[in-house]
Amino acid sequence: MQAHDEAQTAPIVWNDEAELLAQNVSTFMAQHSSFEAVRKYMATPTGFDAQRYAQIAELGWLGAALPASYGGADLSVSALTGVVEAMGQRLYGSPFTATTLAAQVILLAGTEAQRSQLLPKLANGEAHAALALYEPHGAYDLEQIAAKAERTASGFVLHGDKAAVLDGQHADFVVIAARSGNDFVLLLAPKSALQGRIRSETLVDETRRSARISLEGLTLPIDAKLAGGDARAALEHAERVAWLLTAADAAGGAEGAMQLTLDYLRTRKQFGKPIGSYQALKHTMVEIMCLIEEGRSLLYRAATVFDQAGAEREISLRMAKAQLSETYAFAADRGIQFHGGMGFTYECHAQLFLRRAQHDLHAFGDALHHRRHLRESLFQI
Amino acid sequence: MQAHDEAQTAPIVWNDEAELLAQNVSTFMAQHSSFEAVRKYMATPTGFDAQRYAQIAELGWLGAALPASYGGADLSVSALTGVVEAMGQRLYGSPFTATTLAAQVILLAGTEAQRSQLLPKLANGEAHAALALYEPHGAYDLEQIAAKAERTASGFVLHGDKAAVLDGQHADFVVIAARSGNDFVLLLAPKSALQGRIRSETLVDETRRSARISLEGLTLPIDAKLAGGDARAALEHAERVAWLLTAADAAGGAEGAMQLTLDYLRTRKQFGKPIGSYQALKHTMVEIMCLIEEGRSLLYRAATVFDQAGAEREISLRMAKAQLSETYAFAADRGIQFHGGMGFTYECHAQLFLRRAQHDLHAFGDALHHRRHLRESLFQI
Amino acid sequence: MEQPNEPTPAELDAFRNEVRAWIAKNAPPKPKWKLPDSFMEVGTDEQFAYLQAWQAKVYKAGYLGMTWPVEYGGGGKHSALQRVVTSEMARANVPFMVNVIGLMWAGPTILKLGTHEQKAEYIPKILSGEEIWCQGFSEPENGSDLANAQMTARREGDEYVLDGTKIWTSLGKYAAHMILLARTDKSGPSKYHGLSFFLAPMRIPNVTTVPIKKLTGEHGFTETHFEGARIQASRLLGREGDGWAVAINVLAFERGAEGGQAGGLAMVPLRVAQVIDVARKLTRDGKPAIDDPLVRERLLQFVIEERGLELSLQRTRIPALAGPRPFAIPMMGKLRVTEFRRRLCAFAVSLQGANANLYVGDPDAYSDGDWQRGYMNAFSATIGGGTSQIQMNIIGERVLGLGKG
Amino acid sequence: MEQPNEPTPAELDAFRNEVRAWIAKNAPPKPKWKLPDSFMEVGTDEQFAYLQAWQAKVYKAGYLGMTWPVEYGGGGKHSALQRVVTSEMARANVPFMVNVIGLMWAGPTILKLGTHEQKAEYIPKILSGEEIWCQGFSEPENGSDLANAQMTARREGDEYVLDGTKIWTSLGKYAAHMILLARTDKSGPSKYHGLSFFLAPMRIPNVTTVPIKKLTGEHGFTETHFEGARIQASRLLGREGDGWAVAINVLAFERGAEGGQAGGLAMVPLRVAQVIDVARKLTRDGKPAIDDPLVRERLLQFVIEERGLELSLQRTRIPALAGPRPFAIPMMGKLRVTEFRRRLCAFAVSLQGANANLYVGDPDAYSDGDWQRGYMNAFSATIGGGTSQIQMNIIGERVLGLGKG
Repeated sequence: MQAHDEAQTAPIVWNDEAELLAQNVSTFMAQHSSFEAVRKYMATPTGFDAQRYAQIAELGWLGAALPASYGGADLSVSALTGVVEAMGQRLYGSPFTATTLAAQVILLAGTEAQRSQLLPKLANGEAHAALALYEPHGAYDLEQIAAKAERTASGFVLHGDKAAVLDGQHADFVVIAARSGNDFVLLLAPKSALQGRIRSETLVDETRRSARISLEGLTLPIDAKLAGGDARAALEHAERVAWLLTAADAAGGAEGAMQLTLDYLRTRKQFGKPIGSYQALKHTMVEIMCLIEEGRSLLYRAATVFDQAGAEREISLRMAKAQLSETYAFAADRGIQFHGGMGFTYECHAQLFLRRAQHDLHAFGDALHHRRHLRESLFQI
Repeated sequence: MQAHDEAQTAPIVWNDEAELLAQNVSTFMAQHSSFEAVRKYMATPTGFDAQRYAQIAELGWLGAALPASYGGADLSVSALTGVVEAMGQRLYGSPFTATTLAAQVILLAGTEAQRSQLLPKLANGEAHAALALYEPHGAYDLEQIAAKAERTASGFVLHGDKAAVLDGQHADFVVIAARSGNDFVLLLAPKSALQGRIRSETLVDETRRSARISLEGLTLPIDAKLAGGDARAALEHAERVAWLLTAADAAGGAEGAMQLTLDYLRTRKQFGKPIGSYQALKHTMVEIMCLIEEGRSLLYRAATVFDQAGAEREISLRMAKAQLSETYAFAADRGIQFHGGMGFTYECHAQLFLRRAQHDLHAFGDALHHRRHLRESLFQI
Repeated sequence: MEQPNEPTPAELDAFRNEVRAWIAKNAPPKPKWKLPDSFMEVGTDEQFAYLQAWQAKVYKAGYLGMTWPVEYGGGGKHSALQRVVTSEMARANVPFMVNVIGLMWAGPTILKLGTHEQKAEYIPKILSGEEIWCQGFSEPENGSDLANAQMTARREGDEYVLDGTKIWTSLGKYAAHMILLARTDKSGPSKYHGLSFFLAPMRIPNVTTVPIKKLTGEHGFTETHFEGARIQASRLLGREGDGWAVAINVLAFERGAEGGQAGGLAMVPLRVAQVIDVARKLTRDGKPAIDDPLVRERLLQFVIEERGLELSLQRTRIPALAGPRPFAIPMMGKLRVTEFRRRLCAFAVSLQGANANLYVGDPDAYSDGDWQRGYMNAFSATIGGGTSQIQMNIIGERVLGLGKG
Repeated sequence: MEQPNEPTPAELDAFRNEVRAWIAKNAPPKPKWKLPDSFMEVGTDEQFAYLQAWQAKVYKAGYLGMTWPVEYGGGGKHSALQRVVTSEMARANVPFMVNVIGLMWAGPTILKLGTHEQKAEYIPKILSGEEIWCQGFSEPENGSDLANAQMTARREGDEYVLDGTKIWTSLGKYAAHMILLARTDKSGPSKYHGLSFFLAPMRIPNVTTVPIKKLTGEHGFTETHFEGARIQASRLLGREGDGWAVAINVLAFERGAEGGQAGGLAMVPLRVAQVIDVARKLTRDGKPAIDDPLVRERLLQFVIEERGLELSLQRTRIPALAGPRPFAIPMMGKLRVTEFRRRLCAFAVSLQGANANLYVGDPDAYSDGDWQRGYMNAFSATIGGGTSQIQMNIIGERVLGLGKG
């Protein structure tokens, strides 16, 4: 296999800047995203702590992967791997991923004017943005996008619906992916234009927010169109960013779920012994740890090749996404079971991981989806 | 699902005669097929104890599923389920299955003359027979049979090769499945005609024997043809018999492998405790036991509907074959592992089960094969 | 109890037709709200009232407790008839019997070990559903180690005084009685000594229930606090100090290792056919999910497992087929059925693509989010009544003769 | 040992080219017989001689023990260079180093804990392969519980007298020395006390080896009997009674938790690519096996696992990526690699249809029955050197901090 040989040559390259960033985020999250904080903010409509989020903006993390000319730190998107991994471990909820996706699309497809107008605001936290990609049919392939943008004299009139728009309900503007003839088109819709068209989805994962948007009859001006680059390429890039960051969240979350469970297994006693000394539990935790370590390796590999065009990039990303989200779901599932009766309560933190794992499992392509593509790439059938 | 509702109405019906027969065989096998006996006869060229086999014939077990008019006991083939299950548990090697397959084919496709000439000899053990079905390509579907029987003035001339012919090397005659135009034809070849054309296969499973037969240029007289019934129907029946009996062997073998391992786990001590008290081993054995019990239920269901035409019969048989052979392989695999260093020796009986499980796994359709057919039957795609 | 004559196949067929007709006529209308899948999931008064009325109706028709003694309100009939009723109920997908603890655990135990007075007082109302029963084995500090119960019962004259906390009380809010394990003597040589078994009243002073919120976000269990609650000594089942022996009996009923339950559906059965239906209806990338060979393979595996399980449970009735381990199948039932349910629900969720993230309450959630909630609720059965891990210990030790860990 | 300067990427590249060229020129011709997959599978004199000659050649070229001290025959070079050699050998699929116990366990332990005399005496011949080493930890009654060794070593003047039996001695027939755990004092407070560690000679009176037939039907291990065998006291490694502490060091090398091994291939690596190749070549019902989407899915899972494992083993070299559990990956390597191999071999067999039943020796067996034998041989690694179950205990206890069972 071609892919394999490449993996041999330069498997994982690590960057000091990215490492430092990840460490800072990890420390910050340990302080500010305790289980109590997570529960407090997940019960609010927006789902996040605006004050902390402003602090994150100040620390420069929102703009980390944007060019310096737009107020960013000029790092690769791959440098966000450790950032989101640290957030995932602490179940941190915020529009970080949503805004990153929108910003990346604008960076690739926007005109210079659009970029300089919008990106600095996203980098400094002044505005939130979202990307409207998926639709109510629930399919993941870009080809399944059915929303239409019809060109009129004065601009565009839209048809269709969008679903699973991460943090769409509190975004200052939403980038909408639609079809225009055979091509894709990306349109900027400000909050004001979407009034009455957005409803919050009720999610299994209470630490996140997503929305449905009814596009039918929505009119947008001509300059709503991102007109500086290829829309399809921008969407494909956004997908890859989403795979990487969801895999990173899953890596962190699986670690968090494992740690929570280990703490319980070390202290809870039954029949006079800590329950973690029983092999049924101990060996399963070892299995989870091995899966996490192997998954993290797949993740760092994906980050390593993130900026290199080619089949290996897509393969690495899809593997990391599919494998880590399933590892997370497994770790969280066993977390409930091994907490026994406690695990069955809402009060026990294990359920937070279970629910978030479900999100990572089904957002941006589930395992069935990515494995299908992987089989095609690897075996050319 | 249609199949499912039927299963609800009359799930498992048990027959006193079959039960009595199974008990007798079980007692006989416990006495005469000890591990020592198994090892003794597997080291011989024929692989079985001719004296015991003659005894089995006398007891009427070889003819159990043949009509009384041919010296049989007039039971359904399904009554052999318990017989072969008991043989499998003791790793008993003999041409029982081979002869049963050949006898069933003759019963369905032979003329009255052929049946009355051959079946009584098979029922009383005077002769052994074999069925040559598979070929060196290793495919299981009847459609893949490529051997040809060309009609000549005086009879038939054959082309091609046969493989995995159970007990073909010591059969007094072999029933050969071949193509003749678009149809199948079944031809009786006496041992004398096959001289120099048979070679013993070297099998993973040392308790069994099978052979390859080179057919190229073999000529057989016109009356070699089984001319009393539809060859295809007879072959399909033979396949079903083989699935049932292989599933039964696997059920018994899995039980035998489990018992052997349990004995070891109850007595072997490490760190001061019997190793069966450790959950990693205990829970796996429970999993194996559950799989065996569920598999036996599938087996008895298949036996129950064996004589009823229809989709449910084929579904039940394929499920039993696929599921039990995999259960056997799993039980035997864990048997090696749980015997530790001992398990790695030829001397330890665990390897006998591992090897025989491999045979049941791959003989008469492996799990990949049967599951493909099951998916087609159940989901009509 | 002497077993009545076994009905002939013709009698059974006739009876089956009678039951089928009765159900067709009397099955309650589907409610607007989500019907719970089991008694552990009853969360609202509306749900409870609906289910209680249904049980009363079934009992009045003579279809519940059919094998129990006539003098205590039972039917005195052969168990084959009750099995027909239960299987027809499953087929018709009618609601389950809400008084499960009474019908399946407390009732059979009282019938086996109780005094005539206890039977006369409790059994009829268990059957009618007039008095709901709950179970008080687990305590906050002793999830699986039931014999380690710390709750105390102190004898004072004709009464016992109860102090302690029981957890995971299903239907705690609605129950009239609790089967309860408490310590009457702390001086015994081991934790198994000094336990006693009570049929404790719930609606008396100094007994309070606190609802527990489940991981699904809904309510379903309570924590029950006894703070100097006084009960009559006649509430003791068996002798003082014999509590563990009584509890073993109850657990045998719970784990299905013994017959004698009142019958009727205990929970809404989940069938692979429902998930096959999901796979046919849902589309993935524009095509039915079932078009994917990997989806079909998973479904096939579930079908094989389901068949193996169901056929096994039926096979226990044919002694010749029970083999060398007569208790194997009854004891493995709980483990296998509950773990199967958890995996099957998770799989049904996994077919839903991006919409799998929608939960109960979202208007666009597939099937109202039932599968998502069902997956989470499935843990109540893989944990409650002895976790799957504990079940495996028990089977390994008692059925396979492997030593204790 | 002080680590020499790290080579620059350019130096590494140049060295890689040099090694590649050397291998291309010097790799031994493929023998007619089946080459064993690991030292545990060496069964004939022919195989042994071939492998010993190859190790000698590699050592002579300076490609073995490159990081070991120059004064004991090592290269005194940076470990990155040795890694280049090992990875190039894997790539070229050349035979493994036969003196694995010496190179990977005994050698590093002697270098760490031995006297100057011991190092000078044993290390050079470990590297050249002139003296083969074997391992004497397991005894017939103590498979996993190594500290429970019953073999005795009685001091008599300048000698120790050894009595007892060691089992699973790989290369027992060829070995010059055995690392051996024996009891010098039975009065200690626990089994861990009173053990001593010896570098015992094999070719002395009263030491006999008996071949063990493996489940594959071939020979590969011996049982080694010591019946009053006398060895010099200088054969003691470390102090008398410190045997368990020394053994822990050896196990750390064995389990990969510590660096310092001599390098070179330890076994023939098995790659998923080989099984993908099988799936492309084999036909099932007339079509390539890989056409079946379920086969492709299984292969994909193996590819993902293999990548995860290999990337993990490489990741341990980047401290920033080791995370909070620096020993996790080194310690899990043996468990994961060996279990992976077992499953992968079984899968390769399962693709062969009816021909899967043919074994080594049958002229029509696919790939000479290698996969069938490989599956059986795979257990030597999931059992030997601590079973997978013991590995999981160790990882659970030492890495995850869970208590002992």
